[in-house]
Amino acid sequence: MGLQSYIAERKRGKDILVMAHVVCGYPSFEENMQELEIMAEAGVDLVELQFPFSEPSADGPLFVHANEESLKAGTTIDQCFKFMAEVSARFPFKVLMMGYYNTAFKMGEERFVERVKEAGGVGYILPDLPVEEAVNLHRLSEEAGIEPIILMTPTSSDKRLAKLGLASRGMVYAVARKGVTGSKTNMGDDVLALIERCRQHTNMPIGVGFGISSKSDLDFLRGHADIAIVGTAALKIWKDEGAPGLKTFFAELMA
Amino acid sequence: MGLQSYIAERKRGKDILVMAHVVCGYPSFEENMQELEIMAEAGVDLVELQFPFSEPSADGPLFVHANEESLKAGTTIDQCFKFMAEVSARFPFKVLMMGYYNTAFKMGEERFVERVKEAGGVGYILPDLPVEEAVNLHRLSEEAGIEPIILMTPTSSDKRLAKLGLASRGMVYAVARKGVTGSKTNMGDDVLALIERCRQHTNMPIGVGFGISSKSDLDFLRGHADIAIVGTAALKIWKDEGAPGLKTFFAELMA
Amino acid sequence: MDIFDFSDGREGYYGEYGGVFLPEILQATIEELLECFRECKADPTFWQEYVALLQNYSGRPTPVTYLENLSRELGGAQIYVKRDDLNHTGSHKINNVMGQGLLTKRLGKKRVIAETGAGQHGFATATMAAKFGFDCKIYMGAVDVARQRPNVFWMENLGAEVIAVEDGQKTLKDAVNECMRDWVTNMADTHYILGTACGPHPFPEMVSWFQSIIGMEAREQILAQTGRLPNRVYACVGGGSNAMGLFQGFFDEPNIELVGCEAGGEGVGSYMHSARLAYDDASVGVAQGYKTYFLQNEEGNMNETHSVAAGLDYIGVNPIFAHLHDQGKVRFEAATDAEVKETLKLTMRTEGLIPALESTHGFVVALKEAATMSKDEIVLVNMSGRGDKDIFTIADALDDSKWKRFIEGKADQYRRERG
Amino acid sequence: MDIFDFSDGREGYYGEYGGVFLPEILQATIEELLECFRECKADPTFWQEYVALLQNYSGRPTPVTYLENLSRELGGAQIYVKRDDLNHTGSHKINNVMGQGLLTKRLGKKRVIAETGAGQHGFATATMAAKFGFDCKIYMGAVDVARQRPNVFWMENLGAEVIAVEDGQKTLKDAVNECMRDWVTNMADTHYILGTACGPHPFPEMVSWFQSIIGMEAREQILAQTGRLPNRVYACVGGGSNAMGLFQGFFDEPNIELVGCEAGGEGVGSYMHSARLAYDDASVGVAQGYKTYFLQNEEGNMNETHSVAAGLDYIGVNPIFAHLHDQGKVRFEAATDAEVKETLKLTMRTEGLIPALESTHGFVVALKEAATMSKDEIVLVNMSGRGDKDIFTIADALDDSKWKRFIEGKADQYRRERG
Ligand SMILES: Cc1ncc(COP(=O)(O)O)c(C=O)c1O
Ligand SMILES: Cc1ncc(COP(=O)(O)O)c(C=O)c1O
Repeated sequence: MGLQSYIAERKRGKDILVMAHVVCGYPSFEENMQELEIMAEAGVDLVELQFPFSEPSADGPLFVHANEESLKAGTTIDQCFKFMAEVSARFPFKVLMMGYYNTAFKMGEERFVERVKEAGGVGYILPDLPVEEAVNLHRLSEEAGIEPIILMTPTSSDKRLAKLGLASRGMVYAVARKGVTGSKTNMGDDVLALIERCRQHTNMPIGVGFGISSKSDLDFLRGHADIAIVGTAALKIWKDEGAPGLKTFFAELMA
Repeated sequence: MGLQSYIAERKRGKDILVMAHVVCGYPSFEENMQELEIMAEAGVDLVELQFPFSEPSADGPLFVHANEESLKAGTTIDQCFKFMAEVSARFPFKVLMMGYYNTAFKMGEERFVERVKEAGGVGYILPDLPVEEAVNLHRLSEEAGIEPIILMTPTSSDKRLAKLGLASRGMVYAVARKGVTGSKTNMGDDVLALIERCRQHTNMPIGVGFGISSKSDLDFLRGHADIAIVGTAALKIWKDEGAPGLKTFFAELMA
Repeated sequence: MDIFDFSDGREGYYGEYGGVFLPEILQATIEELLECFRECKADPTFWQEYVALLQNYSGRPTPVTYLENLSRELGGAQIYVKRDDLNHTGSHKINNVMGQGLLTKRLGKKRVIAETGAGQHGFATATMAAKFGFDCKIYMGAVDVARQRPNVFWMENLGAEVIAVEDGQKTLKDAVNECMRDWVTNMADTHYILGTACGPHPFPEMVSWFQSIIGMEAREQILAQTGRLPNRVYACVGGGSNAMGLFQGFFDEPNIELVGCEAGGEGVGSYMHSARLAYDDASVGVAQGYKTYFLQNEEGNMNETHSVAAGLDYIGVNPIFAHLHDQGKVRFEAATDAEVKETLKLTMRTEGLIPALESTHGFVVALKEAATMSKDEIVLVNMSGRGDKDIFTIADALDDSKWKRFIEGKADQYRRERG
Repeated sequence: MDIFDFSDGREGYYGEYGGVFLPEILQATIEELLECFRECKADPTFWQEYVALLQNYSGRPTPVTYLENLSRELGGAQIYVKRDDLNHTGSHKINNVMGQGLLTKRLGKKRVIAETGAGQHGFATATMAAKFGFDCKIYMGAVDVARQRPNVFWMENLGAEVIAVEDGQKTLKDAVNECMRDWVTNMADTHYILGTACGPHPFPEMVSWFQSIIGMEAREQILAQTGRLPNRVYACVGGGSNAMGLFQGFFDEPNIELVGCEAGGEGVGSYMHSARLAYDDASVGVAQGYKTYFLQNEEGNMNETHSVAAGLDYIGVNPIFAHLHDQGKVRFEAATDAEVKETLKLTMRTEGLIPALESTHGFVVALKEAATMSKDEIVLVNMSGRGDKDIFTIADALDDSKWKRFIEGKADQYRRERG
């Protein structure tokens, strides 16, 4: 089942889905697994597994640190894929690879698609790969039946959104604001306008990410977006308050 | 009695005269007086009293230090002249003012000549005042009956020596070598040649200075120069060994 | 050859290198930039204004100096040096910065950001921002902040905010990442003054264009002084902007050998260097917005790099050079830290020139090769910057005990004053 | 007016100032120098060689920069700056030094000595000596060694021996005395590269002649840029060489006001300054080989002088200025240390220029007066040097805590390494 139909199906039961995020190997694969357990229990629908990269230039401080520490601890791509395989086998949610293009480029795009697929991933998010540069990768993905998640942003022109819309598969990642991951986004008319504009250019479900951290954010998005994407907020809680904190966080978020 | 005739008279009894040097106010006027006592006792014929100046650029390290310390201790020109008056009244040797031209220039050349004269000085040595710049001062000195001591040097051309010879009065100061006061001069043919060249251009008695420090230097000059000028060597002894040292030094020097 | 004629290929690509690999959020910004740059490049008055600005503010044209003593002592080729060290702020970086300053004005932006390694680019940017009245933030790896403190001091006093980047290796590449993070947040009013011919298109082309003034001048000057063109032309290669600048004066000459001089650090096999093309340790990858040779591991994570010269201590190289290297049109050599120190001493004492540690890499290779060439040959080396900024590094490298005692005395004074 | 036409007066005298007051032992040397200088001055190929050397080695002509921001902010006269800071080694001192280098070669001498205050003249001399292959010894007051350490470091690395002079006030004047002492010993093979338009004839004339290149260029440049001559021309005055250099371009214009800017230190009445002509504390005297206004007491001993700028911290002033001051042809003003610090900050932030502390004295007076002038008037200021060398002094003056912490860290590192 493709990502789009998975989302459609999950949405039958709820008015908004939740996509969560972990950085593979940070603080450790064991802790990743504990986080994912909690997320699964809370009913998270999708998870991005970020493959650490040495130059995470689209990430904010917490994820930058996470990428760095994970690499320092020796995390390899093999481990990440192995972890992805375990996770997708074990949990009901669907898993996406998230990372930077060089990870795919260096192993070869064909091999990359193959490995995501083999590990049970339904797609990938490569924030530094513009559609122009993704033609081949998208073709390979289509052949393999995994989805390249396209990002749409508040700065994208209509012309650009049209182009992005054409390339969109599975879902669209709407970037709620300028900036890197991590800091709080003020949920307001801007976000709604963005979702509106995205809808004009794609029929895919729309996830909204960047700075989503609370039930009120979710409530705000309900009825507008299909998916709320929660990244840094969860990692921060895990770091500060561990498993009990994360449990409460997701319980409250998805209440 | 003018300097020239004083020298001629003193030379009747000895084949070489000795001119000594103190820096006024260094280490103190009291010590200056003690040094001069010893010099007088030893039979020194002439003494230069150096008026301290802040920019003693023709002096070597020991005299530079002496100039500086004397000024720091508050030595004034009045004190120097007063000291000169005492010294010339008290001792048999003749006294010359030695210093830099600015001392004379600032008080006015006329006043300068007057004050040297009043203090019993028979002349002055201003090493930074070339003859071209000394026309007025020399005229005033002539009128007052004191002598401007001209320096002749190994680098002076014959033409230059001729000019210097014309201006010479009282005695000539032959600078034994290049450099500043203080370091040892090797007594040899160069010095003899210099004296020889000086003699061709002046009838004045010739004193040889710069680096003279021992009886053997004196012996070397005997029969060639009229006066041996002893500067730094005596100060160094005074500093290192005090009155007994200086006594021995002059006793040996003039033995 | 016009490497910037993309009509047969993909815009912004040099062979397989270059491109734009940026987050979607920056797409509009980079398009706006490209458009503005195309306008500027097509507008001859822009270039005239640019040249006039550099003449009146930075002292261009910089001269070409004949190294009479070294040429004689080495007994080989006649050595000439292009003196971009004489620029205001002390390096070629000001050329690019002034050009982008004019462009920032055209874009209607009021704030500039820049990464810096040696601090020369940051110094130049802070200077330009002061002159143009822009707000200015400079990102600099914490390691570089420590080794190039004089430049940091000046940047701050010129009114720039300097951020010591504590991520990653804390050097140039990490400063680039921080710039990207700032830019994706503030692109509306902010232009990113990239400091070298790297990064996403149009930066490699744009920076090369501004720096081409070096080569245009040098070509004319060496012709005027010697009546002919040089046999070989040398420049150090960090990102590659000074080298691109100089080489562009000589690209069309099939008989002139162009030699890029990279940071050999502790030497081949040490893995403590920044030689992307001269050694075999780099491979093609995509990072920091573009595709080129990077010093990276098999998984595409960047390796630690090293050079005594902060401005060469970088993982990537300009994509144009990656292509010209493939084509054999530019030869790449490396100079080690140890060679750099020796050559710096030699150059100071023999010619009275103090090249920046970066520039000295070009001298190392040029002097070595000049010695083997014939007396009627000519080599031209780029002195991309002056070494004043390197005083702490050079004093350490030369183990200068008087300097150390002076610093210790100063530190004691500061501690005393603080009580 | 040709101030150097001595046919009606005494050679080497400007009114009652100037002359030669040297020990007899140097008379032949100074005559030889005068003769050689007269030959050079009469030989047009010498000047051509001189200009070519400065062009190819030092980057002349230096530009004239319009200070658009400061002119606008102050709302008065249009402010232009002559950029001698862009010279190789960072100041106008190189002009004189290269000229005297050529002359040293003509004299057949192989060794040079020089005094230095700010270190710029010593740096320039060490550089010239490296280029010409001369042995080189630099005398520098111990106080100046401490406050201008970067320059000392470079001098030593250029191969010069730097002697810290511990006599007197341990500043510039004491370094001059030490030079004299060296010179009277070693004149046979040694030329004394005097660094400013002071000292015995022919130095004031000779140094002024070499520096006149500044004014020649500036006159042409300001005409080309503005279509007219400036209303007022400003330069700082230590010994007076950069000011003489610039002013010579404008001496013959009765409507141009020439303003020499001295070091006011802690201000009028403080006796902690180096203002010989702007304040009333100096009187005519003879020292260091020439007659001029000196800061001296009634007995002719020199007073302590003070300036935040080592290169202005000097007792005397060039005799030509003493004369032109008497005649009312040059006006003298003073800038205090405090004003200098403020103006330096302003200039850095507003125009991206970092004038040397010495040069900043000219800026202080020029900016103050420009503000009171009309918008269609023009002032020209000499930026005789760049402030890089002053980093320690400026950091102290601005009480820069990051800099201090950096220095303390470095000191700790050195102590640790020594074990
Ligand atoms: C003086 C100098 N030269 C060279 C470089 C290297 O940069 P690029 O290769 O872009 O010229 C730098 C970088 O900071 C530099 O400061
Ligand atoms: C930059 C600079 N400007 C000015 C001066 C003052 O000298 P002068 O008055 O001879 O130009 C100095 C002296 O060291 C200097 O370094």
